[in-house]
Amino acid sequence: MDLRVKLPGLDLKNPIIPASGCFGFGREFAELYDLSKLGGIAIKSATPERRFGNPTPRVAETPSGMLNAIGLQNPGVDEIIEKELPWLAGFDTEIIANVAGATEDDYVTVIEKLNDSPVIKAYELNISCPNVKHGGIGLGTKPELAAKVTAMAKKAAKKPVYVKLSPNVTDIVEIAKAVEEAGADGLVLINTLMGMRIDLATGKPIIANVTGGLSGPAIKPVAVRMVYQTAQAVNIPIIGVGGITCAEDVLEFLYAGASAVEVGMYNFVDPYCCVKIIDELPKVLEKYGFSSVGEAVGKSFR
Amino acid sequence: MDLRVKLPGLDLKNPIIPASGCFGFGREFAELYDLSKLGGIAIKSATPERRFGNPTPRVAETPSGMLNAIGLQNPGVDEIIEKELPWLAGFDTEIIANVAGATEDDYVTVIEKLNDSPVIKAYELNISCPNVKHGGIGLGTKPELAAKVTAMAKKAAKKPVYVKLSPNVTDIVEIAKAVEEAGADGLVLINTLMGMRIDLATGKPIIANVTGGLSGPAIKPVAVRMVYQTAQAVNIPIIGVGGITCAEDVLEFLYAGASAVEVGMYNFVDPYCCVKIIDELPKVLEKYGFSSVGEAVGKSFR
Amino acid sequence: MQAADVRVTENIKIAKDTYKMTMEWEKSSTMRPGQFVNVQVDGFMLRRPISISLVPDRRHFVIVYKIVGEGTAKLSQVKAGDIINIFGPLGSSYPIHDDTDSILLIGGGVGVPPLLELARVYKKIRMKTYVVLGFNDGESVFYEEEFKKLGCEVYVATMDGSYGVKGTVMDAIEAADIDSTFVYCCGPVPMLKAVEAKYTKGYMSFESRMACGMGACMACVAKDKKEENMYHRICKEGPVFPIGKVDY
Amino acid sequence: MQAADVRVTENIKIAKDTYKMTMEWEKSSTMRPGQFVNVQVDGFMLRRPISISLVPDRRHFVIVYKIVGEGTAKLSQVKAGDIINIFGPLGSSYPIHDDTDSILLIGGGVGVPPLLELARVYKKIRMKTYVVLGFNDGESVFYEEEFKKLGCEVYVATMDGSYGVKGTVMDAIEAADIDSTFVYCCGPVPMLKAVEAKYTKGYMSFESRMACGMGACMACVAKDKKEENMYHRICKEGPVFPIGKVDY
Ligand SMILES: Cc1cc2nc3c(=O)[nH]c(=O)nc-3n(C[C@H](O)[C@H](O)[C@H](O)COP(=O)(O)OP(=O)(O)OC[C@H]3O[C@@H](n4cnc5c(N)ncnc54)[C@H](O)[C@@H]3O)c2cc1C
Ligand SMILES: Cc1cc2nc3c(=O)[nH]c(=O)nc-3n(C[C@H](O)[C@H](O)[C@H](O)COP(=O)(O)OP(=O)(O)OC[C@H]3O[C@@H](n4cnc5c(N)ncnc54)[C@H](O)[C@@H]3O)c2cc1C
Ligand SMILES: Cc1cc2nc3c(=O)[nH]c(=O)nc-3n(C[C@H](O)[C@H](O)[C@H](O)COP(=O)(O)O)c2cc1C
Ligand SMILES: Cc1cc2nc3c(=O)[nH]c(=O)nc-3n(C[C@H](O)[C@H](O)[C@H](O)COP(=O)(O)O)c2cc1C
Ligand code: FES
Ligand code: FES
Repeated sequence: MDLRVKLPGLDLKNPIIPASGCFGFGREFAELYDLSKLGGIAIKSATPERRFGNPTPRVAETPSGMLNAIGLQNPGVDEIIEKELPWLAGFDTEIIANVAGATEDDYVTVIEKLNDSPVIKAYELNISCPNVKHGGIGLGTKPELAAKVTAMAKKAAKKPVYVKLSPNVTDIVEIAKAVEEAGADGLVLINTLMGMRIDLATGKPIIANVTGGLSGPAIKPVAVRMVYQTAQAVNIPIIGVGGITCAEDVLEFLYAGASAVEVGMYNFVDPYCCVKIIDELPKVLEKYGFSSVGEAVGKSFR
Repeated sequence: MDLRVKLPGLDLKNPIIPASGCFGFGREFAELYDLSKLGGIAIKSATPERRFGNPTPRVAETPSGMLNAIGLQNPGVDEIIEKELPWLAGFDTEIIANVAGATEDDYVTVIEKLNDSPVIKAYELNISCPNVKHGGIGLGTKPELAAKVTAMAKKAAKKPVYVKLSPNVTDIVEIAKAVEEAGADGLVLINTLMGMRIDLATGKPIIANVTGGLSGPAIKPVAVRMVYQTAQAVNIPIIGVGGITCAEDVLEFLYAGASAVEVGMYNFVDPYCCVKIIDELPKVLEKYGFSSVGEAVGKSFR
Repeated sequence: MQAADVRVTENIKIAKDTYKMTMEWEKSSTMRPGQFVNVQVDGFMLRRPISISLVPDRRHFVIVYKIVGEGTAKLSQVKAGDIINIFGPLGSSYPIHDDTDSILLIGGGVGVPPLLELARVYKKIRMKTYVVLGFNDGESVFYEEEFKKLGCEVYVATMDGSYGVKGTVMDAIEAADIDSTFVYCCGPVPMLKAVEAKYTKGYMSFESRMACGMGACMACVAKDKKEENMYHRICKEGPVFPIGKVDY
Repeated sequence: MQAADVRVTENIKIAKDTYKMTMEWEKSSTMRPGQFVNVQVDGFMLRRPISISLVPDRRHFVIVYKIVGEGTAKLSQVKAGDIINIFGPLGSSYPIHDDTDSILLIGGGVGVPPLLELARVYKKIRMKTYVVLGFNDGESVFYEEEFKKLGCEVYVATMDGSYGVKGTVMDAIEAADIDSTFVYCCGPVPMLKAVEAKYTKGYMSFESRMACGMGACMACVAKDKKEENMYHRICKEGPVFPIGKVDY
């Protein structure tokens, strides 16, 4: 079974990538299994400076999912370059740098610093976070803003740029097209849906940040729908993410038009899930009559 | 315990209302319990003419939820007036007519026909469905379109008009404000999230209509968040809906700012759930220190 | 119809991927052949519609189901003594005709189970009853003995010929030269089509993806074959319809 | 740390809403006092972090948990013989000091369990061990006998005075005039604050809402009390920290 997937900048040995924020920089999971088994790793969002993130509680459970408002806690790009990337260089897997910021310039700063690292194979712009320059709205919610940060990132970047879109929009296709036109090499769909939970005893939001991002199986139908709609409207590859728990879920995303996938919160439910999915995938693909990952991509609309 | 809720046009003996499309016209549930126990009933969306709706399969299960694409199957407003409303008149509960259409004029037509029925206490505009006049996009996704249909409905209506908003938007508050300004007497939040599932064996969408509306506990965090954001931005009451299964969920929506709630797909899981919730609600309210429903409304931000 | 917690008294494998579950419910005697129950499965939202296969006495009923997905797989793990929630009996039942000479019951796969209760009812009025059962292979065959014990004349067909006549139920009917013209049929769509092409009298059972199972949600509808504007809810007007009624 | 399916050998109620569950796991001997396991509960997504309370032998370990929500309620229904999945051992453990005269273990509610394994370890080196346990009421008291059996000097306080000293653990410490200054403390935040106000030497355990439980997601962090830019993951650098280290 041919599990290989070739995408701009990424030579994946299989289509399974732990999603940004759900895998840190891989150190903890390396105690459980060999990270070289993974197709790639999307590391935690990097910002120009060290960020502490939001107050706690930062997570809450929901039916078939969870909310999080970590607030992009990360050691800052310099420390990532100094301490994390050399360590990650020891594994045979494709490292994707997820890039975030409070302004467009932040994205450029982070990218320029990462450009010379041979460990990083591609960038993934996290444009879902609230942006201070634009009154706290996410760059990912307006086509012009999404296009602008993409164009700036592309200009700065010496490696392919993927843009990770926010699902909290009226028309995902409009945003995807704007980003494609601005030069994106690929798309990652989807980030979390905005949600909240209220504590019955206090009457106040459980998450200190009030709202949080909903992820997990609960959002899978929304993610599959967005990949399906977008895949038919753009000519750049899509990495699907949202609620994946097993190889069957991966196949559903491939059918919808994703070329590879990321696995997020399920790493918390079953810390071995990524390697289990990689093990199961050949059997599942074979069961449904495929001899490679590529054959299943976009089957739902072809 | 005071469960009564007074809203424009609606004198609810308790805040529990089965949601439109999940209760038909009540005939089947009347075989299970006395409909007079309910605060109100939101009947199936009425259109000017009889509609058969979408091809089958129309439903699919998802983690903690389901997808549906019924396609507004209903007997048409005339038959509803002739056959369903006289029957519903036999119950001591507030009937809300959910109104839908393929054009704005359809809403006016349905409302004008229902105006003289003493059974109907208020209208609920379903503006989530694709609208033929506007290239198939939902009226609920653009503030101007939502405002326009609201204004037209208000002009035609002899009873209060609630507008049921679509959650598939970038900014729910913007739509809510536009609708309030256009004269809406209240809001119903939320309708279903657009999602899809793909059959592993065929590679094709399970739902014949390709996409469907996601409902159930999976979407509750999104619904609570939207009620919370909207309640702080408008001065008209909100009926909360999305994933409610028990009295605790009701309290969460009250905290978020809803004055009453609708229960949708959980009627399929437990057909007695509405009366069970009504029975449990006093105990739950008491447990958390309330002596009326009203006291809990909006507690999360007050 | 009503939702009830019932005690499972038996849940055993009777053929390949096929399980028979018996439940104790004091209202079992209200169940009619052809009706179904909507079964709650732990961990799943929507209930699973499963036909009532037999009402052996006034306080018990039996269902037979095949593992086809996660819900039925989970159901197969239920143990005797466990409590599960059922909602039923739901839908229409097979009308009983005593004005015909003989009847022919045609079942395919998990379309077989509801015919057993029907046969039991017909045998009480001593009706001559032919039963033709179709399965994929010999390992999947079940209920042959049960129908025989009731006094029916039973024929089995398997697609791969590993048991009984090789081929479809239609092949078995031809081979046995059964001349009965009043049929009751439950099974996969191709079988229904073949039966409808040959027979005009009798009843058929349909399946459809359901949500409420009680007629409220309009998930399960099918159009009438003749009247343009008429539709039927499989869960309410159905699952049993006269042959030729439903456009499927 | 590792995820494993383990067999439950006992799951019994030991006080009001409080359960003790024993599991069989061949790696139990790798567990240190103060560490926790992340327990998978059927029907829930996130695992529940629960302290390791005792490692009675090399192949078994014990947790004690209180029903506070749906997950722990479901856990209480697990039966001896059932298999559950645990992930652990996780986090830091209580460092053992043999250079002190005596130690004082202070536990409140479900903060009591991890102290039992700690006491067991200390009793092996014959350390003079004072134990002060605080509960809401007499019905909630547990483990008094277990600590006594190990040879500890045990005092109990209840908020309503229905058992032991009326008041908090601090009241009990005062009443018994315990002069030990090296403390290990686990319990609710007000208790931690009170202990921190009086003692400067020793260790404390913290709780936090967790997702991964292994240091990868940053859900559970707390700031350092002194260093501006330093933070600690409760699940990884914690849950045990030296007194005065963490800003909570
Ligand atoms: C009136 C009626 C009577 C039935 N009687 C029997 C019976 O006696 N024995 C038996 O084995 N099967 C019967 N079926 C089919 C049975 O309902 C499905 O096999 C079962 O729901 C599959 O559930 P699952 O979780 O294993 O499959 P999944 O594919 O995982 O189920 C996903 C969803 O699709 C629905 N679904 C999947 N297949 C079908 C289907 N064929 N019909 C309706 N819904 C489906 C499920 O109910 C569930 O909501 C009947 C169906 C109907 C409508
Ligand atoms: C390191 C550590 C050790 C612990 N040891 C014990 C122990 O030995 N005995 C014991 O009874 N309890 C212990 N707890 C608390 C225990 O984790 C919670 O009581 C439990 O998770 C509640 O789950 P629930 O589903 O019943 O509650 P719910 O409120 O329904 O849970 C909802 C979510 O919130 C989380 N949550 C709720 N309360 C807490 C809490 N206090 N701490 C962390 N997460 C919480 C749950 O894990 C779950 O994700 C410990 C917590 C931590 C962090
Ligand atoms: C705890 C947590 C932290 C996350 N942090 C980030 C992040 O830093 N950057 C980012 O782009 N996405 C982040 N995400 C979003 C995930 O990468 C992923 O898009 C989302 O969780 C949906 O996938 P899932 O359903 O498989 O979890 C985070 C998600 C979780 C649960
Ligand atoms: C089968 C089904 C049919 C529905 N039909 C309608 C409808 O006709 N009009 C409408 O406004 N909403 C309709 N809805 C949406 C519900 O009224 C409700 O807004 C939604 O399901 C969210 O609530 P829930 O999570 O409690 O189901 C339908 C939902 C379902 C599941
Ligand atoms: S399943 Fe709801 S109407 Fe048939
Ligand atoms: S719970 Fe994930 S870092 Fe602590």
